[in-house]
Amino acid sequence: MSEPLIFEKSDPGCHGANLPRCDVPYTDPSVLLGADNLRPDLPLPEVSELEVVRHFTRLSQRNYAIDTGFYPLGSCTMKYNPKVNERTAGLPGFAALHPLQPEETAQGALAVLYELQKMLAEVCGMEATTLQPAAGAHGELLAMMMIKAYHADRGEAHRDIVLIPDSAHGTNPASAARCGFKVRSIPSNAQGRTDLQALAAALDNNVAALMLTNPNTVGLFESDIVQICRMVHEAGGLVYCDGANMNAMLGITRPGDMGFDVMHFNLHKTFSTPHGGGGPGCGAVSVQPCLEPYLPVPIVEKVETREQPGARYRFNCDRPRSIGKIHSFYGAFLIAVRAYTYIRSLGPEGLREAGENAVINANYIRARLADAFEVAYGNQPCMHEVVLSAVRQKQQSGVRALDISKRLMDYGFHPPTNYFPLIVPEALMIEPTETESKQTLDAFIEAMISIAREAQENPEVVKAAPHRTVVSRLDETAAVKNLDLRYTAVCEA
Amino acid sequence: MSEPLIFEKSDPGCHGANLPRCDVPYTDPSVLLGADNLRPDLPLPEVSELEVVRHFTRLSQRNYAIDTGFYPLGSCTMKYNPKVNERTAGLPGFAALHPLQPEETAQGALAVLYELQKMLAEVCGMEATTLQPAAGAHGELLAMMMIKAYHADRGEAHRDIVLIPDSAHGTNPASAARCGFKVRSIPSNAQGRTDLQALAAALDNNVAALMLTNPNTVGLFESDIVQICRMVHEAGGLVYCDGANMNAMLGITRPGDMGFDVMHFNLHKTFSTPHGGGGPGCGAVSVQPCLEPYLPVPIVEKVETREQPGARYRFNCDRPRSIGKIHSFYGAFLIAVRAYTYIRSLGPEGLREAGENAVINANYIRARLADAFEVAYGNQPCMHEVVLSAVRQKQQSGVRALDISKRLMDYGFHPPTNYFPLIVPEALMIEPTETESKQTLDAFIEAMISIAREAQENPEVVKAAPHRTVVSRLDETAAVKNLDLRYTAVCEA
Amino acid sequence: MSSYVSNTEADRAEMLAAIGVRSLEDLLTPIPESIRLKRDLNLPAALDEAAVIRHLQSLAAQNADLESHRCFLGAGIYDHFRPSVVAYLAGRGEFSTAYTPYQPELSQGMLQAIYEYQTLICALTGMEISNASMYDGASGLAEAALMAASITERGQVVVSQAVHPHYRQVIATYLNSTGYQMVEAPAGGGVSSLEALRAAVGDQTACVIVQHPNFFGCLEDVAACVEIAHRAGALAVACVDPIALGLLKPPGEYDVDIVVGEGQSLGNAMAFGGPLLGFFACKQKFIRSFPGRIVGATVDRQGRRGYTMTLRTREQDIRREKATSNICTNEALLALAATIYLCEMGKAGMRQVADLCLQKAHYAQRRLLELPGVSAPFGSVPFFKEFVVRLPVAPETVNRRLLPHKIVGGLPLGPYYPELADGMLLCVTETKTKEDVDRLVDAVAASLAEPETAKAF
Amino acid sequence: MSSYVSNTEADRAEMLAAIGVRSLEDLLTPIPESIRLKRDLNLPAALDEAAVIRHLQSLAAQNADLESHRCFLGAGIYDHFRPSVVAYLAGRGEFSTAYTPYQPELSQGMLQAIYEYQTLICALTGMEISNASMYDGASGLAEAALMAASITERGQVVVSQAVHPHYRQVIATYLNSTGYQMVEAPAGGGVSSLEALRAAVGDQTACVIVQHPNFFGCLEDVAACVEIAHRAGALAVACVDPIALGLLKPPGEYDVDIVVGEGQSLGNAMAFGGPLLGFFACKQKFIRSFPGRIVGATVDRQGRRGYTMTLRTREQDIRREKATSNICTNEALLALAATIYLCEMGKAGMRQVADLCLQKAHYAQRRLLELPGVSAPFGSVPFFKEFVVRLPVAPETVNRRLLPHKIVGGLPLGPYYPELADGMLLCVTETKTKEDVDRLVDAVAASLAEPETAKAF
Ligand SMILES: Cc1ncc(COP(=O)(O)O)c(C=O)c1O
Ligand SMILES: Cc1ncc(COP(=O)(O)O)c(C=O)c1O
Repeated sequence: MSEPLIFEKSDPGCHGANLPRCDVPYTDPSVLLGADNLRPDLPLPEVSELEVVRHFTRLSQRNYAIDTGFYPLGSCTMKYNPKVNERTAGLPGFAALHPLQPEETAQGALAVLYELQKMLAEVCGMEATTLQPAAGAHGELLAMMMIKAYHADRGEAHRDIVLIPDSAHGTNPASAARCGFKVRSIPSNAQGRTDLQALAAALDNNVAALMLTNPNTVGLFESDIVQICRMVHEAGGLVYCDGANMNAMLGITRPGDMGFDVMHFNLHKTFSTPHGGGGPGCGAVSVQPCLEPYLPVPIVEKVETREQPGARYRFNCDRPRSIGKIHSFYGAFLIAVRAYTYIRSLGPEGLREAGENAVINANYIRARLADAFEVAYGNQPCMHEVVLSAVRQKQQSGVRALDISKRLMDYGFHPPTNYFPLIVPEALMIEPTETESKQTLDAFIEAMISIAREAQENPEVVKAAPHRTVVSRLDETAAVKNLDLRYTAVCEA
Repeated sequence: MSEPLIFEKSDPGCHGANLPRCDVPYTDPSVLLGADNLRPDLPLPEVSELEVVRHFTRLSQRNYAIDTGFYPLGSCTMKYNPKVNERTAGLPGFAALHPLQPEETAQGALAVLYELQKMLAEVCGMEATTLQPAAGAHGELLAMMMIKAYHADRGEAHRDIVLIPDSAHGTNPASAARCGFKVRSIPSNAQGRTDLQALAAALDNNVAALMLTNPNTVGLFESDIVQICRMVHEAGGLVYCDGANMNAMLGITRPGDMGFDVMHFNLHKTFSTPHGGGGPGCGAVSVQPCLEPYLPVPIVEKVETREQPGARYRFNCDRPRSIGKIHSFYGAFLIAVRAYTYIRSLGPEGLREAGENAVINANYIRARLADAFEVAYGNQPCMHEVVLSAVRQKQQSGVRALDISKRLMDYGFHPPTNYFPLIVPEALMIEPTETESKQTLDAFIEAMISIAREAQENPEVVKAAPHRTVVSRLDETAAVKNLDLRYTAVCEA
Repeated sequence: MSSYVSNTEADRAEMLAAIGVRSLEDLLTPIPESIRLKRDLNLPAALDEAAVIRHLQSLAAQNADLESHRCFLGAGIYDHFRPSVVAYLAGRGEFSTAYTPYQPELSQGMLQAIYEYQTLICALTGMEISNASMYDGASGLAEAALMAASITERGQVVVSQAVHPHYRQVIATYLNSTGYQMVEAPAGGGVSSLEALRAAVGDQTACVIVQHPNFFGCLEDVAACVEIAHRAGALAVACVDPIALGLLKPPGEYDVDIVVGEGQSLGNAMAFGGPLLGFFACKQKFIRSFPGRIVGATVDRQGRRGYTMTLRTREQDIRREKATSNICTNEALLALAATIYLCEMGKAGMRQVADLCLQKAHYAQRRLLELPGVSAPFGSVPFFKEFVVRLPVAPETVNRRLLPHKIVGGLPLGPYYPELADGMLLCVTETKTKEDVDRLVDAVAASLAEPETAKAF
Repeated sequence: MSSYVSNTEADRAEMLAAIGVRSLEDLLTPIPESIRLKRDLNLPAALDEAAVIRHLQSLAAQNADLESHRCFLGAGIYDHFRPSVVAYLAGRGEFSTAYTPYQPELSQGMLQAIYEYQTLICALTGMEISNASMYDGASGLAEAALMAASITERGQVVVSQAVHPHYRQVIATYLNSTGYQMVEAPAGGGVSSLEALRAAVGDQTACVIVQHPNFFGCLEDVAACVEIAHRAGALAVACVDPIALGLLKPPGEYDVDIVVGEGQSLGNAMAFGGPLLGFFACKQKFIRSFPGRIVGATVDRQGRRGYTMTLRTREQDIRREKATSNICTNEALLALAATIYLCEMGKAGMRQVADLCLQKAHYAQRRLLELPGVSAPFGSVPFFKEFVVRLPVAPETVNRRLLPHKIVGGLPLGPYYPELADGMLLCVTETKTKEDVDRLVDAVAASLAEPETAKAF
């Protein structure tokens, strides 16, 4: 059953919220603000609270989520989002706190920020961390800013090129460009990894940095990473790690030990904070000592003085080489609370177990689906995700990766990531995460095999999929052609 | 898509909860408890927390509720259950409180109980209230116990008959019988109300009480109620009000003023506490002074002494004529918190508005459906609910009330109550409540009219309904014949 | 307007017109003038949502809750840890705002959950059938007594005095009003006296009721009690702690006929004593006398598995005065929470919780018994998570002195057992750390050392 | 094991066998030995769920939150009432545990909600298009500046000094790294100086940025600012308070080109400053330069209405370095909460909230100005819910003295505006009762009367 827009349920005069009356002497707003400054109308919906509850409850039921089923969306690390995180993040002592309160009234909040900064630095083997970036791409942008400032400080402001493998996520080139860098693409080699020769050829004294995802977006570990970092460093550049795939490495290996100078985490991937149907996230950035001075302000510090024993936490804004600020306040604090809760729940062993099981689960899918589909770059051990290709299906019966994805919905699964990385034709990028059971993986594998069979025997059913969703395949071309970005009846009412 | 039983997902060795380790010296349980006292196995499911979350999230989506749609289940007052009630009932100061704490550590909880007792007495116009009954039927039973004790105290223990109209809810006779009374049924008259002559004929000095629902289960106000109460009183009996339909009378009229001696409320109907898919509830009982000494212990009292100014609340167990206890502690405290929140949110005006709108909504449905269906006992003004009959449909095409109910599901609505009251053939008992909008009522009315049309033009589609639910019509006869009351594989494992 | 009403004045006018009346008054004519309320109800004025929250917060703040205090009370209501998933899942509106699942096609979620609940209760207790829940442990036990009376057609119920005093009160209240008789069999040394039970039973005995672990936390000789009951042709009824069943032999293995208990511990809040969850299980052969709702599996028209309430002919809405019980609304949402809890715990978790309770309670008892003047009245009788100590200072006084330490002490037993006026019943669950117990012991030691003031005792 | 892993040892063994390796090690061979971590991460040991909750509770208890204190801080984060429905609905797992809706057929719930959000933002602001959200108000404003630079192909951005200092810092940070230039135009008397703006703009000006109400809570002459911008061929960018728009004329009516704001007030927690919600709306004609996700309505194969992300070719995953923005993850869940909030409030509620803020802030200002030595630096410039007072005692000192009264005072302005070192920016919203304001005034009076101690100032 479809759900009307809330505007279509509006009934003039109806209202939801139960608001207080005015308990102070009343003055007409036109007197206080000037009649000219007031709006004549306010075209908002008018519904009762029950209608609000029903509308959004019904909408929620029209949304697939980790809580409703397997969500192997590659590169997104859709692992279980523990409910205990929601409980701790909901504590009034965290949620009902103003960012400009005197520091002495927010020591518990500062402690969470400080400890999480430290923990993330340990997880990636770097020196210092900022929690200010609101998402991974925000972290990338911040890193680019810091790298720019670093080179400028060294009198090398001419370094205006950022190298990025062709397999990289779109945010990498976009972030670099957003910061005024020119982007140069580095091809991948036949093993699905950075082509060292191409890299060497691209390296010169105009290169500011290399942005590299490790494990890369094909789910493969960059085995030459130590050498890659050395090469870039020798050319005077810095190396950025896109840490979206950190889940594969937890407790196993650390970007800082590989030679990376700076990286971003996606707390909303690796550290189990819910992605919220698009956000919020936290793109914490860790750096080696060379970039530490450039971190945005404020940084949270711990002080223990002889006069005042016992730790005290404080904000430090007095950092002359800082690139400045990239967020209104300190970043997504409640996401930090969740990630902190997660790390405290797992401890060092639990984190390593998470990483290990993520790898086993991905390889299990790879092994079991290697017959039915092409595995990108050959059937070699992958890390936390595996990229399949539907080239064979496309060739044989015109069934594309998108069709297979839509058909998976009919089997009750969320599809993998499609058409990314760009270097794999008809890509189906599958990231199961460690929190899924073998039972679930087996069911998914059987669905995939069954769809592969359908693609041969009955391709039309696959191409016309999905058949069992609340809407069938949506016309995305029409959406662009006949732009309809808001319900217009309401505003013109 | 169907959802397997949680047992079918069990994987030996798997676990959900993250429990503490033992931090005190450990002694083997067989030493502490004796090996003979220990169980060899514990056949419980073994699943991860993610599986738990997914399983019950999916189950929840297989359940219709007020939050998902219109639920006009007659006699059940399925009004909006405000979310603010959940917020207040969830406060640790209420939810994480032990009932045997010293009174001085629970004054806020006692205050809620005391004030709610008083408020309910005011709403129904009686003297005193107990919140101990866990549900309406529990309240009925309590009332029967008190009435028995009352007559015994007056040397009239021989009064062993309880009169109950044939329209009454099944709990009324069951409660009376449970308390050792004989039940005598009083027929309804042609206006759908208590037949005064039949009542007069039944009244003698063996009658302990009359149990009457007002408005009655046909949704009609017992207009002769003052006279009815007088008649019973003159015969030495007491009059009990089944207050399940109190929503119709809020702020408009009060059972205590009509002559009733005792009544139960269903806080889980009238006072907006969620019914929980079957419970919990609270069947608070209010009494006139004559029954006050018999109330169960403890009763919450307010004391203000000259030495200790400021109100103090306490439990009083020292009530020699009390019938005793019917609940482990004080009843459903958190339901009391919700009802208290609701009454404080509405105030006197809000309660009256609720009652008035409940009546308007029911009459609107009656008026609009009076052509398509028979209205039980003629098309006269009803109170908060209207009882239709599908006799015409049954006669014309064999479509029964149950079929119409199942077909309503295909239109997205929860059916009305079926086959109750028993005196109306093919009853469809519709209680819209005040929180539903005209828009919703209109949609429901159109569905009913459309089904009436289908019953004529295409009766098979109605008889085979529902067609759009997660399961089609269930075989209830088979359920009785092939009793399957638990998943046996698990216990015998 | 704060009545959550969805209709506007305009809607109302339209509706009255459609009804064919001029005003609401015309609809209220069946209510005689004489009984119309001609004033507003005398209730406090409406509060806006923020104000009502503030008001309730201020009341809640007057209570010493588990966030501010460590609580060592048990006696039927227990502070067990509630994993975060339980409240979240059971609090979903699709479950909480549904009615009793009269229409199974729209209620498969709750019905399947209750079917799972019945299965889990059977697994825990070792019984063959479970109902969908009763109001609470006490009234459940009273229903068991009435059920036994109806099965055996006998009128006397024997209850051990080691059964929770409130439960005995509730059984007595239920039986009093029906003409049945309750006989209490004295306990001694912390357990039911088998002699006393033997002496109490006779050919009118419908059932023998014991609690295991009993009110004092001690294990009973269940096998012996069952034998006493069965020898007399009576049924054996056991009241059990579901958490203890993580370790203890299930009552089914002792041939108990009816098993009842309080399910609050299974993921539900202490909630100042309510709402509670009575679980109720018995042998298959008693099914026709079984009270309460039951869910069964069946099939739909396409042969797919589905669930529905079944055996409805036992119930009040069909059988009326002949019903096996008057229960209608039960405690479904708490049963759901218990189901979620048991799944989240699983086999290993339930064993672990029970074992932690056992270990910590014994540690606490050992530590308390080291204090001068503190003694164990029941010697070395095995106990689970609760135990009694005799104190050299009145237990009420000790409790008062514990409060400033942010500790809610145990239950003074004097009001229930005059011979144990110096006794305190303490409960230690898995929620208490060693540090908590050590703090309790230190605070009790300090309380005992404090000189008696005029006010004390 | 506390890693939420679903597989058992046995499962793992089976899986490794199916993969065809003997051990996990065999899968990790691509990682050179030299960079393998040969020790455990140096992190605190795992805590069980109860312990982690206790630990976080103890940290939370160190903070002066809204349950214990009344807070009169504003400056971009506001204590507005959040109706209970908002957190419940937005907290449902189907919303919160979904990813960005790349697969629209499985994401209609969130997509429709965001389409409604876009509609509501357009309705509030009077603009033609809204995106699906940005990180926060500050970065949203920086994105607006970059967007204006790209549209106008000009490199200078003029920002009034009456814009939030943090926002100016963020704009500066974004612009610095791109070679664009930010010019600050001084404010005077609590509002932007029109002369200063006029002097600052030129033929390289991409946009003029003002805040309305501005950082001091005062209304700006938006029409004049827009005119200054447009005359110079620059775009007009306004940063607005969505709550104020319950009363104030929407920026669309002033011909503003891009409207940005912080949406935290709309049903989201103060949360120590994050996560936040940047809303972002503009004129239709700028759509190809618009940053961020956008949801549009379309049809499915049966012609049924449905929703999908659209205009994706502007975005990074398709356009890469040519994208209009690098944003990927945004603030969808906060946008959802804002949508729920706006629906729950509705037309009447939003007006009422705005009016209550207005009335209470003015009452508070009047009362504070009655105190000796307290003055209004900006005379009678109209303000909304925030205002500045000059105090005869250092604002930091006053704040310290307010704390024992359980009051968190306003923001001392010295660090941001040295000329206002004795100034405090106070915010009074609808959550404050008259009594709260009176208590504030009394406590400020007492603070001012207290003799200065050595420590103060
Ligand atoms: C490899 C990679 N890099 C960067 C990002 C961007 O992260 P965010 O969405 O948090 O901005 C993503 C997210 O999808 C990603 O998968
Ligand atoms: C008229 C009437 N009386 C009594 C009851 C019994 O109330 P409860 O279910 O709370 O025991 C009901 C509930 O359905 C009812 O409708």
